[in-house]
Amino acid sequence: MLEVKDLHVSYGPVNAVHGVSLSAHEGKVTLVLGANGAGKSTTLRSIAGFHKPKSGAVELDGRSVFGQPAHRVVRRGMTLVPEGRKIFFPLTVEENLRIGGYTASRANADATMSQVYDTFPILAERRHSAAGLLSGGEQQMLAFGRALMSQPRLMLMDEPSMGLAPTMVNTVMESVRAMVESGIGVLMVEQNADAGLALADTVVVVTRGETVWTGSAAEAREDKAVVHAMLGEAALDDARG
Amino acid sequence: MSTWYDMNVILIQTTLTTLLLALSIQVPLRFGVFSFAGVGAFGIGGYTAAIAMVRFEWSTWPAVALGALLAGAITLLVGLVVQRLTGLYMGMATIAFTLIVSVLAVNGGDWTGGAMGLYGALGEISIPQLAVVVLVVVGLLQLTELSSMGRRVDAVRDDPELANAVGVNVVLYRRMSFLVSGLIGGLAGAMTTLLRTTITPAEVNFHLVIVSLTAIVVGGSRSWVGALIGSIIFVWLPTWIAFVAEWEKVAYGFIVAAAAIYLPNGVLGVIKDGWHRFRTRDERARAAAVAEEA
Amino acid sequence: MQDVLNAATLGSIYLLFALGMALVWGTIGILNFAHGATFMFSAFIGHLVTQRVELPMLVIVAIAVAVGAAMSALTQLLAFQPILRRAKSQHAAEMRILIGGIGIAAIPLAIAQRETRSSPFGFQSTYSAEVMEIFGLRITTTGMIIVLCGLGIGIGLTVWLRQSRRGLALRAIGVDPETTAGMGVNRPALAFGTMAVAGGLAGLAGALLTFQLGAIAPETGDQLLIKAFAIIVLGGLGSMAGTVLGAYILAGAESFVLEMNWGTWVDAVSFGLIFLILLVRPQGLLGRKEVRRT
Amino acid sequence: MISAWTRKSLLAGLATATALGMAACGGGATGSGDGGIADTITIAQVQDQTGAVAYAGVGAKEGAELAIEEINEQGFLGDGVTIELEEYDTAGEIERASSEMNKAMADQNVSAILGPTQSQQAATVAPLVERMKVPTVFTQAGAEGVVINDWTFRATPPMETYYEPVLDQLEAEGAKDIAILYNATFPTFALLGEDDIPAMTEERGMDIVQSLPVQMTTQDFASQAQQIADEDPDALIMLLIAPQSVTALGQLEDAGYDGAIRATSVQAAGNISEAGDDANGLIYPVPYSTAMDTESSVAFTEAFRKKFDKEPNPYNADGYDAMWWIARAIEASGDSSREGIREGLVQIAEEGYDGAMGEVTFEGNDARVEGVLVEWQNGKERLVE
Repeated sequence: MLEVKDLHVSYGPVNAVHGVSLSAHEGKVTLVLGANGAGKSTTLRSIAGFHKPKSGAVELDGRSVFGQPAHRVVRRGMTLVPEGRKIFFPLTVEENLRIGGYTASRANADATMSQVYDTFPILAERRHSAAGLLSGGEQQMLAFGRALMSQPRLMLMDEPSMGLAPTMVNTVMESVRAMVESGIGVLMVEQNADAGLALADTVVVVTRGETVWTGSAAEAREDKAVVHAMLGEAALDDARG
Repeated sequence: MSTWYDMNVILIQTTLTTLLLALSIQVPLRFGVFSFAGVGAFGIGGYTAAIAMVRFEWSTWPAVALGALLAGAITLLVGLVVQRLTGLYMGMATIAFTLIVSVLAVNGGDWTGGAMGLYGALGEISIPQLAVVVLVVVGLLQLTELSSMGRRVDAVRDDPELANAVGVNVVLYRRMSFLVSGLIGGLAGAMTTLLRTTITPAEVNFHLVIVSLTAIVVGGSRSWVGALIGSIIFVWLPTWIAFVAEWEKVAYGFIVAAAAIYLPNGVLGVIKDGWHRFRTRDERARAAAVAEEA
Repeated sequence: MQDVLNAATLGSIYLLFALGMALVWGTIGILNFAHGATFMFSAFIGHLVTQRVELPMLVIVAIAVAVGAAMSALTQLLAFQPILRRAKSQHAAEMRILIGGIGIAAIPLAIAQRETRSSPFGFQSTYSAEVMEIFGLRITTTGMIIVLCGLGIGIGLTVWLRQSRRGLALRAIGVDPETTAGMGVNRPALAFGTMAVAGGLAGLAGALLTFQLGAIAPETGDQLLIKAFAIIVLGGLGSMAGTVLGAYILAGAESFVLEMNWGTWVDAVSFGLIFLILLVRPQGLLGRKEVRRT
Repeated sequence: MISAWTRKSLLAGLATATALGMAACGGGATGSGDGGIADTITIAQVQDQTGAVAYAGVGAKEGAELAIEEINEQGFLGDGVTIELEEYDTAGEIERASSEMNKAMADQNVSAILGPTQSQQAATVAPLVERMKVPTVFTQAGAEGVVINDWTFRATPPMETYYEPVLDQLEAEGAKDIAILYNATFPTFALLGEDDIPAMTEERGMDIVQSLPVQMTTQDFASQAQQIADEDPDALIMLLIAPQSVTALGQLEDAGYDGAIRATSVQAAGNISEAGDDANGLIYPVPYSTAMDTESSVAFTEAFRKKFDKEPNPYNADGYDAMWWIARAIEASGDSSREGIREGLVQIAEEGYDGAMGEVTFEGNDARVEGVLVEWQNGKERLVE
């Protein structure tokens, strides 16, 4: 459903991304791997409309969303769960969810909200307290819940496990699996490769702003290049040496 | 040349005193402190110097020194009291301080001359003397912009936590910025008053905050050079746009708004960009020449 | 009791003026220093129209609201939006928005000063205020309208921000504009609308205050600006209820000072009070604390 | 700068001494030597043309233009001698006033100056005037610290010098209890409200039962109006700037105060017209009013109406009288140099003259008039007998 072809993004004179291609599908997880600074986050943010890409193609269900602002992209059924979660701390948990459902009708939003509460009971418990008081894992649940409120067909996830305790990582990945099983497509950037690979259907490796490898998760577990990309350039040099 | 100098001697004077005032606002801003107490210090310095001359018949320079020191001390005290505040809350508290200074001046009876203010403070300050004072202040500030000191100041402003972590005493730096702001503001007030021979409560007001802030932002907020550029622009602007006559204020509005929109780093930013581009072009040309020779 | 009612009227005047400013500052982060000029110019256009034809109160108010909304929307479109678009972050844009507002404010002020030669102006209206006596208290119909409008709109805005979808979006923008856009909120459009509403409120305040005072001068807006700034900071930025509270506290303090016949100390007492309150509550009376666990 | 000035003033002083000697020898004959009347005499008007108090400067300009037209047409200073007015805008700011003054004074073509109308501006430039030795005639600027040396003159009498009639009239009406509501941050009003009026009431055995100071920034007078209505004095003396007066009058009415109200010349020039019916019956003293019937005043009023097709106000009268004073000074001393004009101004001040403000006399370099009491009634001033 999402097709990204030869994406180029720059920050001023710096070309952060030059030639990323990938795709994502309903009910499937596409995992983007790459070293720090390879341009994964930039790719995700550009697809979601937070940063205007320079050239390339971004198509959702065959229609271009290239360069569209974030608030329009959301209405097309694609939503980003940002790095660091970006919860609205002073707002209550329920208000965070309601802002997530900004594009939906009131009735729809109410229905989705009860689903979210079913999926994440902890959120229902804390619905009236300030979101800033949640623990890291709970905040990640809230970020998922908030993204679900727009009833997306595709979710872009930027480092969902970052900064979480190991036990929490499993819980988070379980909820990702649950969402995927409900038919939502996921495009995920994840440093925790083990956790990511356990979920992924397809793997895309990005090095220095370019897609260098695409394949199934099973192949990725076998292929050395992928491991290198995961571990970073230094490991690659070591392998050569 | 000398006629030009005679005609514009007051403007030159005003440029220098405005620069001092602008610096008194700029210094705390460079330390990440949103304090406008410099304008209050301007009032304190001005009144102190005028009172010393008119009531106690002090001579010019001791009066100026007393004004600057007293203003510095009081501003430091205010700083100690409000240092807990952040952002515009700090801004509001220091503006309140400035307005209170003005009210005290109105109600100061014979000491401050009430609403009419004090007049007859005939200071003996020549332009060269004023220029020397400004040079000394600017020279000292330049030290805080250079290399390691400059980097520490930048850290205190942009990332106080990091600054603390690398051993910069952020709290101390910020307190000192109040002291420096008060000293410079007091100096500006004292010298302005003795040059003009009068000071009135109406001068110490919110408008002065706006004037200095505009000068800094339009000129460039990170360096004294920016404050200088801003002071020159706003003191001389009326002369340059005299041809629009009664529409001067309208033109002023357009110029300030346009500067805010189009010059993100002030005029200084434009100059630096231009210089940078000029230099890199130079270097590229040289590199190309070298390549050709090879 | 009569004093309380007078203070309530004064507080409502401050509130009407401050509400629009508080709305845009507390949500979309724009501290609009052209608010005072918008306020004044809306009333001024009303004045110009009623010089040709005598109009009922409601029509004049409608004209002022429309002018205010248009001016404010234009300011957003031509100045603040471009500044935001060019700035790297909201934080970097803040100071330039402030200066842009100052520049823009100078334009209508200069025009009105030129047209009126700074003499006071009012409306030719078929409306004339009546004095009502309720339980032995005197209040004019205009005063009554102002109190009702001030309280009504103050409470209305508070509730709207808490309850409505757009209100929620605005509060979210106040926390994190970028993430809010990711929730499907069209930020520029919402900001544009919010500025227009704030301008409309400025226009409403301008018309009602002119009815209440009989006439205002071109400079009236500037004087209210600093008070509104103080009120918003006092109440706590981002809290509409805080603004309501702040307006009545400031008016109450001022009325008390006048009742004691310390007329020339008004600013010192009211700003001194603000200073002290900020020391006790650095985030303002009802301001949000940083709510965060980690 | 001081040294430059000192040298300059020294030179100027020498030149003056020579000129004086020559004038003494020549017996003041016109056109003799250095000190004759130039063909074109430039007078600089350094007053607010824009900003918050532009009405005073713009008004004075119109008055001065009328005077110049008369002077030039009459050939008052001799055939072909014309006066020209050069404008400098002080824009309501003190530092602008001193820089514009400096520019005007540095221009050797400028023979005399119409100085700033705002007291604080005027007090700032007054010492400069002496250093540079340029005769400067201020209009308005009614505070102390303005007429302080040989080179400073004032054509508008300070308000306190013609405020007595207000108290006389109140005494005649039998008023005993007086309240004062005054803007204590406006120098003239502070002086009047705190010193002069209390002295005047004491002389007449009246009591000041209330004295309510307000600030320049005070906009709402509900509280004060209430206090005054509660106290219910026989008369209220209201010393407020233009917009404040409009509001205060309305709110006094609303609060139920129905005693007499006396105001100031700030309410002239139509500044009170926005108060509508609430201003009817308001009495205030003015140095000039269209209602005045002195011959010279009537002549000015008619000439002004003819030239500008509108009603003249006291600010117009300021500019007119100031310009005529300068012209008479030049004629008297027969010398259009700076020193010549200064001498002439002193000479004319000793004699006094009849101008727009009626019979003008002087105390030193400072004008005095009887002033008249006028009552505002339905948009017009009429004389109070």
